[in-house]
Amino acid sequence: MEQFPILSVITYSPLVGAVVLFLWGNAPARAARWIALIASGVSFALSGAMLLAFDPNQASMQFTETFEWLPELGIAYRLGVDGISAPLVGLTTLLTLIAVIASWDPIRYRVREYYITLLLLATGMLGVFVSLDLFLFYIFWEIVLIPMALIIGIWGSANRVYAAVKFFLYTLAGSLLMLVGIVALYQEYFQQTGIRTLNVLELTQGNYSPTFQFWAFLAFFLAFAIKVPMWPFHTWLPDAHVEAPTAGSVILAGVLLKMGGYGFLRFNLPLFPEATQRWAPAIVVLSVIAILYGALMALVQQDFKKLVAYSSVSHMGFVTLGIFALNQQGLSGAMVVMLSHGFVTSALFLIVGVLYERAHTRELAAFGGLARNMPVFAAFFGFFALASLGLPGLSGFVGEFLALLGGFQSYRWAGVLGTTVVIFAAWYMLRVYQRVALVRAPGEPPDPDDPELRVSLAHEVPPVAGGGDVEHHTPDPRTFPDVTWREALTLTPLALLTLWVGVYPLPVLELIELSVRAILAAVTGENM
Amino acid sequence: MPLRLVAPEWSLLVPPLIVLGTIVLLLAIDAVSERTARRFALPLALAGQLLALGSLASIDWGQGATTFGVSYRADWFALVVSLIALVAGILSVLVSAGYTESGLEPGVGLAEYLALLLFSVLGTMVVGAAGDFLVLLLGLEMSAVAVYALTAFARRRLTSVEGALKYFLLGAFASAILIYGMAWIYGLTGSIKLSDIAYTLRTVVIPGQPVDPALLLALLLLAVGLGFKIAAVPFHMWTPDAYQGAPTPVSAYMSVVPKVAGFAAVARILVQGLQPLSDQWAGLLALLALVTMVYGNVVAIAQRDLKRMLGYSAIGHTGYMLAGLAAFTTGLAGDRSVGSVLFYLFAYTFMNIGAFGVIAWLQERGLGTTLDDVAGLAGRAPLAALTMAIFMLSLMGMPPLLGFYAKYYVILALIEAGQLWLAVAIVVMSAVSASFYLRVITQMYFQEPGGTWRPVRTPLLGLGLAVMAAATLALGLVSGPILELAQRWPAALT
Amino acid sequence: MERTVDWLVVIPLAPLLAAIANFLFGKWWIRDRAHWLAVPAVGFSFLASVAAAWTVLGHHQLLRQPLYTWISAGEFQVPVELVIDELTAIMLLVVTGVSFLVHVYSIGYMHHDPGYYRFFAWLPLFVFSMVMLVLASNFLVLFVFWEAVGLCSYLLIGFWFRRRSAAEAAKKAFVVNRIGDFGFALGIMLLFTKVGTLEYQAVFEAIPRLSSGTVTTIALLLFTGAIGKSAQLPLFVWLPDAMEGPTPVSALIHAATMVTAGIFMVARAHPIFLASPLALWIVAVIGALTSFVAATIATTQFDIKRVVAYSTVSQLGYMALALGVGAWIPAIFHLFTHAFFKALLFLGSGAVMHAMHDELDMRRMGGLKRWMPLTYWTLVIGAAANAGIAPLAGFWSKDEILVSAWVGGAPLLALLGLAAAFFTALYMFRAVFLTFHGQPRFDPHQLHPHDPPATMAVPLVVLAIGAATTGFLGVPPEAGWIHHALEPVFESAAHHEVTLSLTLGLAIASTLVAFAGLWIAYAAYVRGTLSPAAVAARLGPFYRLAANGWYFDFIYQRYVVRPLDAAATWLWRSVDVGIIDGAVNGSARIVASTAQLWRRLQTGLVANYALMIALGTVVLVGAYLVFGSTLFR
Amino acid sequence: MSELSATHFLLLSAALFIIGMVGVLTRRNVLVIFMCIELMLNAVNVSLIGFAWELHQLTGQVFALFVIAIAAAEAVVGLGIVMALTRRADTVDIDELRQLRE
Repeated sequence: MEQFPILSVITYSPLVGAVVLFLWGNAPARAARWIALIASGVSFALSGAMLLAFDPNQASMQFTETFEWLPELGIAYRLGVDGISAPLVGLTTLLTLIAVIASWDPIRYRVREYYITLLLLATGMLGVFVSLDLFLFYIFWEIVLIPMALIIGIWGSANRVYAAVKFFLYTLAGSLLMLVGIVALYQEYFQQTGIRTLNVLELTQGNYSPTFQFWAFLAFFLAFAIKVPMWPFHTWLPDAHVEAPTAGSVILAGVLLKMGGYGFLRFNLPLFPEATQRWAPAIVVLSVIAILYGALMALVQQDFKKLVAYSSVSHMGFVTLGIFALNQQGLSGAMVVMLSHGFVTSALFLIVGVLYERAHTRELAAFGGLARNMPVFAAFFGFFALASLGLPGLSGFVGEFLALLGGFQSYRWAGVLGTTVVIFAAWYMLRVYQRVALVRAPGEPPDPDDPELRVSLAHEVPPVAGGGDVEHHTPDPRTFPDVTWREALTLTPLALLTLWVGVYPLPVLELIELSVRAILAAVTGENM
Repeated sequence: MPLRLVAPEWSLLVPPLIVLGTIVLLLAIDAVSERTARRFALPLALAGQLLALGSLASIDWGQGATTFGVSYRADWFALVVSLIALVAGILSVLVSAGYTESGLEPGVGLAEYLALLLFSVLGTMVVGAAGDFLVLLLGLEMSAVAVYALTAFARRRLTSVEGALKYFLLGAFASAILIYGMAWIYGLTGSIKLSDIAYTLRTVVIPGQPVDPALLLALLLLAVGLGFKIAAVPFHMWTPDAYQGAPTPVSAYMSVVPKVAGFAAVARILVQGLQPLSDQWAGLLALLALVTMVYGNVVAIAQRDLKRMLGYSAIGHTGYMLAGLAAFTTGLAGDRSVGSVLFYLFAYTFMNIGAFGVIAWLQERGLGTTLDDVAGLAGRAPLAALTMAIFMLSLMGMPPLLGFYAKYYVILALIEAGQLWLAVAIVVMSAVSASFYLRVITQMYFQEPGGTWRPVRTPLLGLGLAVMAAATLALGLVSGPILELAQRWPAALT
Repeated sequence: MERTVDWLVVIPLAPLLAAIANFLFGKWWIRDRAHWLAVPAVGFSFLASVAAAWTVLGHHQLLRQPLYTWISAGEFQVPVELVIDELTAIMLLVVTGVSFLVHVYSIGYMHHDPGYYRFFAWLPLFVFSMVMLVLASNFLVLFVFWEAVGLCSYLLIGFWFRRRSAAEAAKKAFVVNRIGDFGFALGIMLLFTKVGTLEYQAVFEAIPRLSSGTVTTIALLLFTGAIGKSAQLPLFVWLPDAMEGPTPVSALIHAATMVTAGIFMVARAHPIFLASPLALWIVAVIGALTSFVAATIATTQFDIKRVVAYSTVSQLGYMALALGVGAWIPAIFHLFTHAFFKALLFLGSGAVMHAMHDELDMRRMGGLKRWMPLTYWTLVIGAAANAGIAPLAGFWSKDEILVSAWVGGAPLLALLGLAAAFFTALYMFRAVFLTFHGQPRFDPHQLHPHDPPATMAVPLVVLAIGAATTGFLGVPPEAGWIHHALEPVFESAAHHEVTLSLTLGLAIASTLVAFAGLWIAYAAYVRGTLSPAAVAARLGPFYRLAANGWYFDFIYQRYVVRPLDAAATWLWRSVDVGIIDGAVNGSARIVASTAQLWRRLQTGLVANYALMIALGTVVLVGAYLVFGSTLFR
Repeated sequence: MSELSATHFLLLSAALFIIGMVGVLTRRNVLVIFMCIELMLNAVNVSLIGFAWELHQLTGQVFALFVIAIAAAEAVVGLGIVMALTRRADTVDIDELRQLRE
């Protein structure tokens, strides 16, 4: 029976929007915004329907579509989702929609081109998550680079070109080796079975020699590690985030980083089980380093966006830690962290965007005491800050605890070291919250009945260069208006999801459970 | 005894004859009157080539029939080469449209220009169909000599002449070496017919046994001569100068068609004629491929003149294609080496002529050819910028553009041949190349426009660019049949 | 026996709903009507708790209400389930009861504050978290609300967020607590890895199967959490700063919620601790030291709230000591009584502040007795109870702790506790005398102190009664009502035979000590026969040590916080930007420079080009000669 | 005094070829360089004919004829270019032509 190709429709409806905008040469800005909204909205609605229709009680791929494409090379157009990719598809469509709304006012320059790029990006990301053919996957994987680089490079801030080029070249260099890996895998499988195919599900059936696995794993790993990004491949991230426009950061943090984690889950683990076992300890070490390192970096950043960027390095460390703990808790945890990071960090970037819209700077030193004149903003910010520092009852905790528990079970030291981050996370997050939302605006006299002297705790490290002189040429934070309804509109769904996943994560966990178990079975060899 | 004249199989010769006819017509109307020539030459050239293209269908290439003895072969290989040559010819004519309307000085016939261009196309087709050294050499020279002249076509610009002169001198020098190599092969095998050479060599060369040094010397001389034609390092030196010096449409043309001729010659000579020596030359090609792709891509980074940059990038691509040839293993059905190269040439035709085409388009509008001239193009002419971006990304090998498929098939060929290291080299070099292709995009999209801008209408050029952009975008997705066609080469060459 | 009921949920639900409502609609709609939601809600959950306690206490009953499964990942299952046993019941009474009074008190105290609605959003949230904490049926849910309590403390301590000091204090409280939670979390992970479940019952049954080393590790890790939450040495530093919050908050944190959580958790997990003597011993030592150190510090403070705060630390030390010597019931008993008199003390000093327009320094008070008699008397009762003057509440519970410490094999710690008792009496009455006796050290005409309004006065009185009487719940020692009530929970706990003589002996000793402290305070601050300054001078370094809180904050700041910041900055500037990113950009730069180098080959001279061709040929020939005719094959 | 053999032809042609090559590498006058190239081509012809003589075939000699024809064609185009050069910048010194470089 021929079923409705829902995945294709989800994936290409943004593309359709982009094409329409492209053909409509002189579309006015409003029209462009609305078309983008509709396109992403359709994609979002359908993905919601897909998630509802998804049957969590079967581990196999669902909503699959297959067309022969280059049969002579074993290349076919294969789509499908399982418990790993389905939630990520949902996340992608949601964040795309939010990005469209978030760009509504801030983007005033080349609006039409902007939305074309954004929609192309959406199609690329969705394609990455739904394609089950390595060739197709690689195509989408690379497609994502171009619009992202454009968004950073055209609509970014001061140092955007450097950031865009760095992002593009770094991630491209990472993924090119994967191409060799893919072809090598194809050839290896062909020599074993005489079948030419790039079908992931088929390729997982083959058993490859340890040496081959070792190298192929590395080829794939590099691409994904740079995307995640794992320490020490992370340095493109702060630059990219700082320069990207708000929506760009949202997509970058919310979805692009997940492509790395997804890659590990979908390819490295099932394809190269032995190699995974061999590499896991090393990768766990890197993950733990990333967790702590990211937190320490975030501790001393003066640029709000850089801080959030480093914090997401730390959070993605949980993902890799969970994945390569190679146990149920770890993998489930990694998945939940990916989702939660998608909600929380994206929201934090929106928060920064709200400030940037008003102050046109991201220097922390320029802000202070916002909670008085922007109470709603402060509430949202506080909420997401707490979520980001892993407060129980919010999505962050569920994932991080599971990931850490997984890590702890496999590698005690990793669990112990990783857990220390709860202290640092609280420290940097509350510190930045205090700097931005609490106390007083820079230059404002202290509260008359503030018993400064009674504070036994000596004050913060004074802001490093650049921080100090910002106040002069930036508007007084006391004059900022509170969040507009549109900004609130972008933040509220994320807040609700964060709360939901934190309080009642069961549906999500059930959604991913079987697929995760299947992957584990593939890695550890025992059947489920 | 009486002399019996054997008529050749004219039917096999239809496509080249049509091209030849077009050339004759062009020269004729030019002789008749300058004005009519100016009016009709361009349509005529296009029509002629299109006709030739269509006539390709009239021949059953499957049976690999030959005529003039075995000197002219109508096999799959010939088909693909003629196909690429004609397509490249048509696109080049389109690209030349603007230039021939404005750029040519009075007194220099447009007809001559097109005639020369078609001559070189004809030569390339002949190389593709050559069955012995003689025909092959004639074809090669035909395609080369015409381009020497074309390079110098902007006579008033010294750089044009300089480029032409360098190209010509070194070209002649290289041909001498090439012919010397041919002479030795002839002497050692007693034949200039590729098939006979292969046959004789099979008896001479025993795998594992040391080969007659004279044979090796001959092989080397051939390699040098051909290496020059395809601009392989270290025989590439003419390339950047010629590309930069020549009129842009000519650069566009010469960046592709002579290369096609060169690779066709390499395939005919090495793969078909010297196949028994494959153990000797495959490694050699691998070495050349490595050096070539590294040098071309690295040095391109240091360029600010787009035409020169594309010149070096062309060297880089030669490296990729050589790698594809180096993947030659058995010459049996599974062997993708030559097929991948043919497909690469096909893809390369669109993206490279396209890239030069955009530069020509810019020159029409009074801009120069440096990176600064494309600055802010996206704001000024979004479509042009988009087209250029497409070509750049395709040259970079970004999916889903044509260039990616080409690269993919080469890598596939290499890995199937077990030459992983070359595949790795290719992807590493792609990463390097990305940096300079990306710089063009950065200039176009991330910078503000500068320089003077003279809006003019160039319909044909625009059409050509549109076609090439569309092809670069879409052909990859349906690359199956083309690849399949290119993949029939073993039937022809072994 | 065990009963599943479906009404337990209202106990936490009521305050939660009130909190949500006030948070969402407080600013625009509810505003200063906020208490109409919060106070009844908490009162309601207090009544519900009474009902629950009624059914549980003395009936050997266990009420249970499963709610839903929270986390499920493989064999890791975490249901959310409300369970009430005797311990929980007692805790519920304390928490909701005292909280209710604090709520009522706050109506008057927080009146006119711009953040009124916010206050009445966070306060019930605090109650909710604490209630859930005690109702939890497994360690993870406990941990969740353990942290939630920390969050509420953050929100309330930093209530006046416009003050830097308040913001700092709030952050400090949260982060320091997090240090403890770090250990707690690890303990939970280890527990799960070893036992495979986190449900209290299952865990306790599994404990005997574990190696003593493991049990000790688990116990200590859990206790780390308690150290943070219950402000034990060395993590007590956040509690004094918590004074930055509004006074009712201090009362709530110190008496009813928050700090008691640690004690409760250890009592809850007593089977684990019982299985590890070493852990118990450490708990006891830390407890005793805390009680002593904090008491000495309190003696040197002039900020009235800080005195009380340090006294809390010290009292918590007593409880920890009790836990350490396995005297579970006395610990809970002291927690119970302490809740009353400590809340009383805070609300009382709150009233003083109220009257003195937020003056906190006792050196600028004095003679208040004549203007605010009610506050004075209630406070005296509270102080006496805290100082352990018979027959007030504090006396019974503290005395019982000392006894059990003595017989529990730690007479030295008992003596340390005794010393602490002396200081307790000293600082308590020092505070009382400085505040209420002698001549006013301020201008009575400027500010006219007066007793607080009814909403504040009533809670004072009620608490005073409680502080005076609750002690009798534990009479006779070892056999009082509370002992019988809690018996079933701590069946497994060891019982020491206590001779009457010992009890009496220690009782007399502690009373004497207390009176000694009282007398010195009297001599110093009322009669003036003994000058504190002189004493301070005589004690020299010891005095400075105490006055500076034994330099804990100083050490943390100098040797932990600053170095960490410096290290991070260094890591960022030199490693991240310098090395890692430097490598990335450096590789790019290398390629570029190579390009610049190689382009030179292109001289533009035909001769060189031809030469290159020739050389190329030669090189190839050479390659063949060297590598043989088949290179790369 | 030995019989005339292919070897002699080959040695002669090799010598000529090398001479021509060296000429191309060393001389700076465009025309001279061009002549040297012609010399190389003719050297090739010598060996072609030598081989043909050895193999008792016509092929080589025919080939030589064609090479001569090609050389002629090249000469035409080449001299055309040289003329254009002299008209544009009156020099035939190749080393002065280095606008295009690097």
